Amino acid sequence: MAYAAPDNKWSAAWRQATLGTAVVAGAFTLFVTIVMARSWRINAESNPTNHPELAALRDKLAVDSTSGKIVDEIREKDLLLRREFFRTWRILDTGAWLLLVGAGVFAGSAALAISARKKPPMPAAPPGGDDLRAGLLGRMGIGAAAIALTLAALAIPILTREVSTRSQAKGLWSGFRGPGSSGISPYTNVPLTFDGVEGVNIAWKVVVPLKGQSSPSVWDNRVFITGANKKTREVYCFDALSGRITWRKSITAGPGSTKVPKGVMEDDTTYAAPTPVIDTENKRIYVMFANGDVACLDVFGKIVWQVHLGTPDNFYGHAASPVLWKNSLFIQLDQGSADDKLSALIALNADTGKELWRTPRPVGSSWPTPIIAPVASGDQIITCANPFVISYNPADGKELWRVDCLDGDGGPSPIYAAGMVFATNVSSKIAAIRPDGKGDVTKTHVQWTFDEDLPDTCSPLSDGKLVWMMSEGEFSCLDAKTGKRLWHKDFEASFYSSPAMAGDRIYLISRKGKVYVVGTGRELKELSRAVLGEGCDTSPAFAEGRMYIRGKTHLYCIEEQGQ
Amino acid sequence: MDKTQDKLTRRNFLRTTTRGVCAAGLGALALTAARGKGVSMRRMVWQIDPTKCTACGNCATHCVLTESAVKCAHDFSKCGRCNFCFGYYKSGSSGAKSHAGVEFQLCPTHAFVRKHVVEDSYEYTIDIDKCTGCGICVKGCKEGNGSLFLQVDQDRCMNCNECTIATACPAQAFVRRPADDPYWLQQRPEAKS
Amino acid sequence: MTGQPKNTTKNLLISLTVLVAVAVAVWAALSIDPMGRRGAGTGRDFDKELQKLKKFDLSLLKWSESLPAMPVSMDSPVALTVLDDGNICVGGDKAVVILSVDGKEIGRVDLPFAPQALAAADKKTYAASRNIIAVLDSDGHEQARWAPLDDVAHITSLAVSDEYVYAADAGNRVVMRYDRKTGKRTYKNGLADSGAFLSGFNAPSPHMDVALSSAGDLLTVDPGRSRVQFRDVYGDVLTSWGTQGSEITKFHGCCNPAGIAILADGSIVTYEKVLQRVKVYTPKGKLVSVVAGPNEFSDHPKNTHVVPDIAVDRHDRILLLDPVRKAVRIFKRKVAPRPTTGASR
Amino acid sequence: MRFLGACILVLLSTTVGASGKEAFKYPPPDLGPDYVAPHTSMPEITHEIPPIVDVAILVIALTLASYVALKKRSRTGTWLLCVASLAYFGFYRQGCVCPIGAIQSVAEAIFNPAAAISLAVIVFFILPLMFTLFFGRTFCAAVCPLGAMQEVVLIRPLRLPKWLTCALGLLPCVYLALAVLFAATGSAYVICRYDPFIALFRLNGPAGMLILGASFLVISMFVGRPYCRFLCPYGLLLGWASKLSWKRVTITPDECIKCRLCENSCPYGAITTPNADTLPDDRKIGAITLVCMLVVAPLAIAASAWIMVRTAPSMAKMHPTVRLAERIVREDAREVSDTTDASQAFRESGRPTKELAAEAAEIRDNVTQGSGWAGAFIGLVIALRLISLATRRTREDYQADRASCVACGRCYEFCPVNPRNRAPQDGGDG
Repeated sequence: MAYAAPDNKWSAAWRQATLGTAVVAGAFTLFVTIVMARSWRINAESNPTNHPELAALRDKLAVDSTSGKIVDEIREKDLLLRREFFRTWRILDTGAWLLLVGAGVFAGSAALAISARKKPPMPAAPPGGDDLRAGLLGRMGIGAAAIALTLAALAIPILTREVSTRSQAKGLWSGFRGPGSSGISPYTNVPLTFDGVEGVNIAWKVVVPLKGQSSPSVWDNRVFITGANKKTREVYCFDALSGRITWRKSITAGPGSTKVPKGVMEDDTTYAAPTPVIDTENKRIYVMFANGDVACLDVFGKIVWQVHLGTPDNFYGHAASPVLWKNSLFIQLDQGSADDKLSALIALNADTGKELWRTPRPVGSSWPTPIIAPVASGDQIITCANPFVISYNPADGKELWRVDCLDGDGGPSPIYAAGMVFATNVSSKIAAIRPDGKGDVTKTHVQWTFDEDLPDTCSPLSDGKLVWMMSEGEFSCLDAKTGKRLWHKDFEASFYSSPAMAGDRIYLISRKGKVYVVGTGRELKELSRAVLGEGCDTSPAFAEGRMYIRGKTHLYCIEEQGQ
Repeated sequence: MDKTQDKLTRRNFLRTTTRGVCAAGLGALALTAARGKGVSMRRMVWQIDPTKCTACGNCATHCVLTESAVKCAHDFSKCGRCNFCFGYYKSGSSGAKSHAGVEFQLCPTHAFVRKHVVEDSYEYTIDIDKCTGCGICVKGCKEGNGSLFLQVDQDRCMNCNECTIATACPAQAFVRRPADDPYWLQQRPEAKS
Repeated sequence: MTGQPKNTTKNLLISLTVLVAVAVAVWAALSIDPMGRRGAGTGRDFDKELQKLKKFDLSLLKWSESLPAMPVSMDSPVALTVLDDGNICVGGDKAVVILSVDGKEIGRVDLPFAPQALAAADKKTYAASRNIIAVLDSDGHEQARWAPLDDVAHITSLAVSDEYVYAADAGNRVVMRYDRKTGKRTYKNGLADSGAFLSGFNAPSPHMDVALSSAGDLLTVDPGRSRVQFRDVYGDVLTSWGTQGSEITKFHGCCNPAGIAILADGSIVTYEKVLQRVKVYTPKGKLVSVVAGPNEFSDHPKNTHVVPDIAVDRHDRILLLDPVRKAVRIFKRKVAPRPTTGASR
Repeated sequence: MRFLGACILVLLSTTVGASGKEAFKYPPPDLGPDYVAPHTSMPEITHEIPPIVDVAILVIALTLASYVALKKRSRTGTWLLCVASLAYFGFYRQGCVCPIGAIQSVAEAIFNPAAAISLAVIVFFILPLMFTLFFGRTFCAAVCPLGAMQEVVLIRPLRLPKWLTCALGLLPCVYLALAVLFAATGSAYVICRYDPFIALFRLNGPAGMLILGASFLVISMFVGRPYCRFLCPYGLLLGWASKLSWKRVTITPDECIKCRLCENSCPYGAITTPNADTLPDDRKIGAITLVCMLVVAPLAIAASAWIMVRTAPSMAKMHPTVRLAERIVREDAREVSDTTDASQAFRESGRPTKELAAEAAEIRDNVTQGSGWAGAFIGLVIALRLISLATRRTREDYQADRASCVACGRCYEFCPVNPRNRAPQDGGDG
């Protein structure tokens, strides 16, 4: 045989030698590996490109640019970091070669040592097992592997699915009540207190030329708002930094535009109640006015298209804001009484303004803004009017379900939270509806109702666990699961502005311009009071560190003001 | 010796035929692969298209080498020799501080060196040994004349079949170029003078 | 056999090691981030810093852009001037376009070159491109062309006085002076030596501007040194001012101000690139007001390299040719200083 | 030469300039007559080896490997060549381009004629296959640096149960199908991305790849060639080619005396034992199984294709363009708040979103189509394996399995018939 017997003297010495070499080389390799791993860590930690300490020092210097001490600190830190960084670079460079040599010697000597020891194989038992069994085992193995692969393949779509961060997304405040029309701000760093009279935490306030009850919509450095009187309808773009009007554009969509809609309460609903909607993808904004004018403008104020939908017959004035979904702009144009059969939900092509579809609605005039509810089975448009909450498929306008639960004239828009639709109205009740039904689901899908201190104008607010609603000063908090009222408080003021949530605070703005901030807990906790300084009927808008509120005459930008 | 191997059995005949077919198939495969425009006898190497590069910094962190093969390069024919260089100073540093130290400098490793030439003109050079390819200076220079750009140092590049920086490049600026013309200058090299 | 159980434990141990190694390998393979999802993010600080610099004292903002911008139907408009009759002439795209005061396009003339600079006086418009200076009539038709400059030349600005046309040549970093009647170059002290009318400018990038004040002083910008210089008819510096710095009173970075224009009261409008700002200074160099801040310009990367041209019209409004929006933007002085009361109806 | 280079550069830059908008070269300032501007750094490629040399060395290595394994029948020779290949192709040439990775380059070049591929890569892909068609997997034995790496560190091989080797044996075909799919659609070169030893060859690399390499080394110490047997997609192709090979590894140079000494010598489980006396006389069960498997085959192919098509939308995400397009859609739908470097770069480029979406849609279509084919391929391989397991062939003596034998030559050392082993017993080490 080719193998030497282990008792051979020379061979024993050879084995000893190779084994010794292997041990030494192995220890050396291990040592180099440890040194390199350490250097690796130091190298990563001392990377001056993005070292947190250095960045912090630099930030300090930016505030206090004259401090020689900080400068010295930076220089010292920088020098240390760089020295470590480049030192470890070199160590890694040379270490790699040492490692190769060490590992090579180790592998070589170990292989020799092993081969010197190797005894010739001695097959023990006669070959067991037969081909049939082996084949069966093999087939079973393949079957198991196939099943495992199938499972893996089926799991891939789930694993690679991009999780939507919509709920916490820093979505832009691109329309009425911000992301998902929820009234919940993704930005939590807004001031707790401010004073519009004294100018505390007010970045700027500017006069909005024409009156309106539309709330601001915010896109980066632009704030859009509308204003109108009997004759003129205007869109304003404010520079968020300076507060000045970047452009204003007056809208006259068609020959019918000049007709003054009847019955509009100029000081209440105003001629400009619908909030503008921003389409960030195509860099456009959509606006609507009480006279039935709908327009699409680009961000520079150029009109892309405009249509006149006919003068709405609405005895307070049309107030529902347009809603954007994919390529469609929805307008809930409810008018007259239910018998007039004038009401409809209209979808316009957002690119051209051409009508995509129109679904007649069995209701009279209404004021709530519809919402898009991202229900698991697909998006739905939820509309509220007396007496129905109706859900439509946004793709074709087909009715999905309806609930008969509302009564009387009402302004609150529905909300969608934790898989439930909450709809309410002053003279009926608040209903929690499961949105997975078909047809009339009044009897089957209403989880709970509650009928005290219902809102007249303000839309409800919900974080999925609790539901808040603001009646005429009476603010109540319900459990979203059961509809049980947890607490309520009378603020002894009148409210039109819908409650808005930013982090763990709820902002409530009274019609007189008093601002109450309460906590979001299961117990009532009033956090602070602030003053806007003028009447306010609109809902606030939020941006990074900022809050925009439209008062009766001014637009306020509220931001923490550094000293 | 395996006797069956030499015998002209049916199986062996089949095998020989199939082998021939396979060899021919492989040849055809090779020809198909070679028919493309991209084929060349030259080796292809990786390079950055500076017109697409956004200086995101991934070059420094995503190379398979600890010290990235990507380094900053300076097209001197485009440099304005500014006093206040956007690639040298942090943009917040107010005014020209010829005495300013690291606290106002962009380059984290001091690879971007400034030398006074005449009155208000400075020469900026890159110490290749210190450059990590982070591209911060390139980003800064985009505000100015754009004379700084990132390039793959061909002597360092491993020329991997799949470049890991290329896969991580957000601007898809990594492309292959023939090895005998590996560098990409937006402007003509300084031929005159 | 006695070795059997020992061997089994050994095998078990080895199997375990292998399993652990397999687990580590799988983990390592998954930990590789080939798509750069994590990103290096080194450039983000830089961007953040630029954002910080965009803030300034808003009480300085005493101009408003209340009129709609006038769109220019050109791919890359670069030059702007106001004609004698108040119409606006815009150059670029191998053409000039004439806009009426209210922004209607009333004329368009194609030219054999793409105008980079325009100036107008006495029903004549002077257009320059690279090393060409051409004389156009009031409709924009080419009447004459002066002897071209060398290849290095890059004219970035023109100014017209009664006698002369001044051209800022950023390529050679000089200012040329031409006799309006003959189109001949004239030199300092009347000497026809080889030099230019003015030299010694520091222009790291192709931005240089000249303008003429109503008093007849020649204004030049030395962008590399961030200086605005007043010169007498002989080209000698009377006064100069300007410092580098990111503060609102200073000129940020290199090669700024990139453009100037003069208001009726003699104060000077400056345009800065990169950190885009339009500001008004007194002739002595004190900041009076801000016309537009960095936020009012698009973040488009093109903006840092294509520099808008600015001009002042007969109503003392500031016109700004925005190459990204492809429009002439109009800035008017606010009546009252505070923005809080400014836009009141 | 330098002049020529300059000319090319000038030509190139002018064409590049012409494509852009009137590139104007702004002259640098006058810095005095003595000033000499430094040159833009353009380090030359030092130690470059012409591709032709690489190809030549590959041919020599393959020839030598075949000679040593088949003619000389020397384990030591194979081992030495193995170390030499590891040193040259592995550590010196840093394992790139290897024939395994070349699969992807060739696949991309076939499906996308615009893809850059050098002729050397095609040769690297073809040559080992050709050699295998004639001499068996001698490339694996001593030329492939990955194989060599595993060969060298193998200390104490574990015997893997049949069901496990069969199950794991499916991985290469999945890997191959995916690698070709991703390469052909221009999505990614996964083989290179997860190459276990490349970081070790480079003596450098990201932590993840180094750890991957180290753990593979540990596995290779106890499991014979884990990468070659259970992952290598090229090995699969070579296995097939080897089945047709003209010459093959035979354990014994002469008649097998069935001494059973070689039985346990193969760490790769490639030795098939004689089965004549273990086969039952009743062939009915075997026949039924075979029929069953023949029925299952088309079902397996269809099911596998269907599953892969189902996963295609996720597979398409491997392509950066698809990823970017999806990201842009999500950002525009405000489903995510922040931007990525890629989406920012895209928006700065000013390219219309629609164009990107169209491009992504095309890639997605390609991936879907390709997934179907890849799935069918995987199904086919599974079916063939099942069928071959159900067929039986009478084996008279100890043989090396054509497909799985990597010609390492370990078994030669145990065969008493091998003339080398007939040397006197005190002849020293083996």
